[in-house]
Amino acid sequence: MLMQEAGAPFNPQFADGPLFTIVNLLWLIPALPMLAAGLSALLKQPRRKLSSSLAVGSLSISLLLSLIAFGHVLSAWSAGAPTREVVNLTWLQFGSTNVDLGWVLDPLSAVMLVMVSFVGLLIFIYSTGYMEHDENYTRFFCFLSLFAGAMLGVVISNSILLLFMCWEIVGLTSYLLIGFWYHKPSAAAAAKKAFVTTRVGDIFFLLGIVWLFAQTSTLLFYNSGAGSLEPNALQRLLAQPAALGLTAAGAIGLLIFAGAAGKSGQLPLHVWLPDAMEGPTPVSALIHAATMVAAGVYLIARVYPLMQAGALTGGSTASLTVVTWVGASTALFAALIAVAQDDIKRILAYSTVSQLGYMMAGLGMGGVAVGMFHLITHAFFKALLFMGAGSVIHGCHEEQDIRNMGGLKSDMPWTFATYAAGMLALTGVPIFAGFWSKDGILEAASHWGVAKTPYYILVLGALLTAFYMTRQVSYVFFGNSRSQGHAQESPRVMLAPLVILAIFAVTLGFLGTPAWPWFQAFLNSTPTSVDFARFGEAGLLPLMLTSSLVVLAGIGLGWWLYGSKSPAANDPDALEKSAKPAWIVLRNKFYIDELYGATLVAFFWFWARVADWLDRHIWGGIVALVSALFNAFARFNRFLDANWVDGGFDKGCEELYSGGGLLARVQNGRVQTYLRLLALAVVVLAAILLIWGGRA
Amino acid sequence: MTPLAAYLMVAAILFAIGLAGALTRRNAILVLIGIELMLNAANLNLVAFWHYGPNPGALTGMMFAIFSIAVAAAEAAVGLGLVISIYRHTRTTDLDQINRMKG
Amino acid sequence: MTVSIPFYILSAITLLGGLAAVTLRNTVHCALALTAAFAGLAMLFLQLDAQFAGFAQILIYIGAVAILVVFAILLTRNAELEATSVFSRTWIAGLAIAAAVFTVLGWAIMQTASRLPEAWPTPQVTVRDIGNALMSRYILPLEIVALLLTAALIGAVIVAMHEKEGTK
Amino acid sequence: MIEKLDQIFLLLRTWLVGFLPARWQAAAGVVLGVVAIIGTYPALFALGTVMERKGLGRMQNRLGPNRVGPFGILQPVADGIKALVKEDVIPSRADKAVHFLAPLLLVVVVFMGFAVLPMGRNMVLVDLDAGLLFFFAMGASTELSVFMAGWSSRNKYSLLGAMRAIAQMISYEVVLLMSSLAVVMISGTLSLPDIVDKQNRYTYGLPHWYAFTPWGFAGLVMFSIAAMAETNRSPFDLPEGESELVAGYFTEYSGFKFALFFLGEYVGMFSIAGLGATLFLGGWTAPFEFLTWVPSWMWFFGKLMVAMCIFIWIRGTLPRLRQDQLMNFAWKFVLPMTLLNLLVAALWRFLGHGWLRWVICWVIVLGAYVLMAQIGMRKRNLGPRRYRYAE
Repeated sequence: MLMQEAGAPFNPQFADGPLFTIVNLLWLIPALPMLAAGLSALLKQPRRKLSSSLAVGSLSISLLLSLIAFGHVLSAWSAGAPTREVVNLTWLQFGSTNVDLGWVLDPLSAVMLVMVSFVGLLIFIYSTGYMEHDENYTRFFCFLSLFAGAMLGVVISNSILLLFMCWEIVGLTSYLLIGFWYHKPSAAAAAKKAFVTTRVGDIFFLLGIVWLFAQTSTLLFYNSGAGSLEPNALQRLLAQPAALGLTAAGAIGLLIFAGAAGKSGQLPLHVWLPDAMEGPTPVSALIHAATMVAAGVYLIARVYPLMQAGALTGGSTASLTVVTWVGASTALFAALIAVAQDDIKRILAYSTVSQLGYMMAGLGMGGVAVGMFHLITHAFFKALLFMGAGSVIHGCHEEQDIRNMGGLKSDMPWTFATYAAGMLALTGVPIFAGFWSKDGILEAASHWGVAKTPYYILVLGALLTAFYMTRQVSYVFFGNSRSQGHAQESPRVMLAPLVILAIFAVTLGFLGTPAWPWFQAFLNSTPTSVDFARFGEAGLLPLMLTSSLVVLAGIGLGWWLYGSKSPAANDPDALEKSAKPAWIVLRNKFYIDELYGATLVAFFWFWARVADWLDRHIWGGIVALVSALFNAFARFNRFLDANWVDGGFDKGCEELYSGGGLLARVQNGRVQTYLRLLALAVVVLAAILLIWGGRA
Repeated sequence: MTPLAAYLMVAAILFAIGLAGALTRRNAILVLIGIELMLNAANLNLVAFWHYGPNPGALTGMMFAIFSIAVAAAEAAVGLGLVISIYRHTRTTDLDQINRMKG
Repeated sequence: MTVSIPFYILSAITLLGGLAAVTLRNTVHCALALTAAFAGLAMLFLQLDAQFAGFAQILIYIGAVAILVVFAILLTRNAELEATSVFSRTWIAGLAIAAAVFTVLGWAIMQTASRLPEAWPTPQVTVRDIGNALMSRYILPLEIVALLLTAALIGAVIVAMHEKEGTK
Repeated sequence: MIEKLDQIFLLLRTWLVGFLPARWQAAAGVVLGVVAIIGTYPALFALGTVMERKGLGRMQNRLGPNRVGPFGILQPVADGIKALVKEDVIPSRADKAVHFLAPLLLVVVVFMGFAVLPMGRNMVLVDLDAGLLFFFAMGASTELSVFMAGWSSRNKYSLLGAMRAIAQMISYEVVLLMSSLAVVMISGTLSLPDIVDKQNRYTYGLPHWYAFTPWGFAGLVMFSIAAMAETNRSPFDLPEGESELVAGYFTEYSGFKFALFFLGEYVGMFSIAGLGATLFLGGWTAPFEFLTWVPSWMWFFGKLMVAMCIFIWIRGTLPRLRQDQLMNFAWKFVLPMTLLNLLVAALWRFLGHGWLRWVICWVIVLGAYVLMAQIGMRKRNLGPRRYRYAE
């Protein structure tokens, strides 16, 4: 067996051309950070510098490779060549079925690669400064690089199995990182919560994978016509009916979407994301704003052909409709909650949830390009916001309640400037990045064939977004200082990433303006050009106008309520004064956690109690009964032998004893006896073999 | 009697001798010696089959023998080490007295 | 084709050595007889054109294992059971079982003796071939054996080491 | 003529064998070879003893044997006669058989080692394909005889000496093997004649001896250290340290058996020196191209004699090690160095020709040596002995 393994050569069917094209080296991008993680896992605690430099170095190499890959795809696109290249290799082989792994390089993955590695790198650099005084520095960087590697793996994987593996590693690292300060009970609880909640989604995801494999009998997305996302497989899936009038494609799409929802905190499963803010701020920035939560969205984008297969009414399918509705409602819902939070990071967390809702809705209504565009821009400015928040917290001595801050714009000018840029981008003020991407989503929503409601929901969400961001900013940076102790600006190593990200937050949007929809064209790999006439398209300008008006209205409202007058730390919130009951509800996040606690948790708790009770009383009772019976029997026995058969009984006992001795001799603890039995057995077996089996 | 059969017979006898030693001697070290003999009998079998087999060019049998020699060396080292440490605890190597290996 | 004279001599050496190794009273004599048996086996390997295996046998068994055995014997000295028998109390059973094993084996050989090949090609293997095989086809087993040997080395030292003193 | 002189022994053999009927000739040839070996080396042994005694005497500012014959060169004869006529004392509680077998076994296996040594062009008894392995197998078997000697003569000193000797031999045997493995790696063969042929080339009149390559040089150094330890020569002569255990494992031997032991040790020295010369110093090849006309066997035995002189010189110079120093030296310094040397040899093999591999290999070897010496000194494993006086 070993021989064959030794003999068997390992030759993945590489893409054509020389071995060292970027496509064939693509696996290095996730492999390097993972390697760094492994190495720094072996490092001793005091080797801080080495571990951080390992992580940063490996990720920067990955960034370099990602840029090369991006350029490769870009050139292919501009040359009009096919932009998708895959490398597949067989991992295991059970009889006829292969378990294949592989990686794909296409515009989607290229863009994601660059985004993830770039933002990740910035956050690594940032966290070298932020975690400086933590004694588990090396562990932190080990986890970070592991996460980065897994995330990149998710991005490039061409096999749904590989994607799922990396997906799970991502989940694990997020668990580890949320619970990084595990000595804080809240952090530990949050970590558990995140893990369990995402599991719920992942179960469905796994079911989807299995079903997909069962239907298409391949794990690869693209495999020169044989992949599961390629037309003929999709045809088969469509032909295959499932329950509730869904096709198999629809059902699988829904299952996969459940996984995505779990990972990127869509409505029923969003509860873990705000609690995840217990982790260190760079983690929140990296995992719970920029990359990991985007994994869900990315997953949907990756399997979009499946989702889109067999478009029903109004160019949408059942699964896409579900995606849209879930996304839209999440957007509004989270935005509402965010209005009434006081923890600076929680506000951002809820805004992340709502933005993810936007992305989902964008995917559902506008297609891959729209959603992904918002994903990219959002990744940049939300990472910026989180790191800004981190720097604020750092400056205010780990203070997280915005009511105890204020007037920081003079204390931390750099942080303020960058934060403001991020806030404007998030709220979608014209010419800022968020404006264009959100606008794309709104436009898609306005043209959606199924229903108009999502459009209004999203507009309302935009208003609320502007409102709560203004509230937060004015609480934190304006007004007179309510913080005890003087806040100081963060070190340069933390500011540099902020500045870089801020620049992107301002400018990135121009890649996808209606006038020059470069990004969309790139993702769909269709040619494009600059053409300002596109602004003149029907309903585009009015739409942009409305959205910017809405945004400005939101900002104005926020400013009027919070910015103009600077409330004291302990006096009630402006909203609380005006609309108390609504405030209470929002403040308690619509009681979702309580709801789950009252239903699911209570349910399991109940059954646990039942089982416990059964143990205690029923089974325990039976046992007690049996023992009592035997007890009685024994007493009776003693009575008998005391009175009648004393001698006989003793004799019997001796007999039994000697019999036991005979048996015990088998196991007398002497090695040789055991050896003997062994040899005897061999003899018998061999004899049997010779007599009956020998003829064969 | 063909040569192969002769070799096999020698190996069988050697194996039996080794087994007998392992089963009857009281001294743990001698039990190990018996086991070594058994191993060598197996090696002899392997080499004989290699030599008289259809294609000795494949070297399989001899490789197997060489590997098993190497493994036997390791086995002897560990086994004797165990015997010595046992001897340290119970000042004897008499297997009839070392009977702690029971439930 | 019958077997040659050297074969008889060598197998006689081997078997007598083995017999002596398990029957002699003095443990050191047993070890020495064991080495005799090993030497006979090595020469049998040579008879079978397995040069490498034969020399490896001498190098490892006589050079290392036998020495190890005598070391162990000397280290577990005063376990000399001069008074009592060297055989365990229930030696009859052991002997019977060994005999049974031998009968089964011999029976098997005798049954298949007719089917064993008569003529054979004398293998021409150089050490170079063996080296190539070790480095190409058997590379994985080789690595594993190397690992095993390392583990055994460390394990043996640790097992036999006193708590405080150094190695044995 | 020169060729005749070079091949004289072979010619002699063929001439002698010629008298016999054809079917005995092969066997007779082998027998003759064996006889030649068994004749030659004891003679060399006699020569060696007198050389050693006189040399040591000079080093210790004495005269050494100078009575028997001119300059006392007949001393060994006298010694031999003495050994023969001396009473052979066997301890009463000794294990007679083993006590008797031990020296025989030693001598036999030691002589067997010569079977594969090429002592001149075409002058090898049996050209085994696995010759080196055979040689080491024989070398390994000597330990057994040592043990037999030490154990059979129920004597505390003998047993201790045997234990020491075996421990030391085993430890240094590993080194011996490892250091010769480098040569095997490069020459790609285990047959000693082939190894010599591989070294039998000249550039600018200088030979391609392995000793002139970085790994070869390091290998030679470590090989000689290990060889000295293998043969229990000073400074590794703990097993027969007179001041500590009377004469080590052959304390209880007297008369001819003692002589046999002595012979065995000496011949062992010859054989291991011959191996070293074969592996690293090009066996029977000439040190300069213009000297190739000198018969090859002369070169071989010349190298042997030089090696002997060096042995004697070192014995006269260096003090004896302590047991723990000995072991530490073997396992913590020489063995790692040999392993590294294997690596260097691999580099040498794969770096191709050109000056680069010279630089790299030399740097690695020397750098490792310096580094390990530093570490060893700091850890005081190999450092000078620190004396502790009773206050």
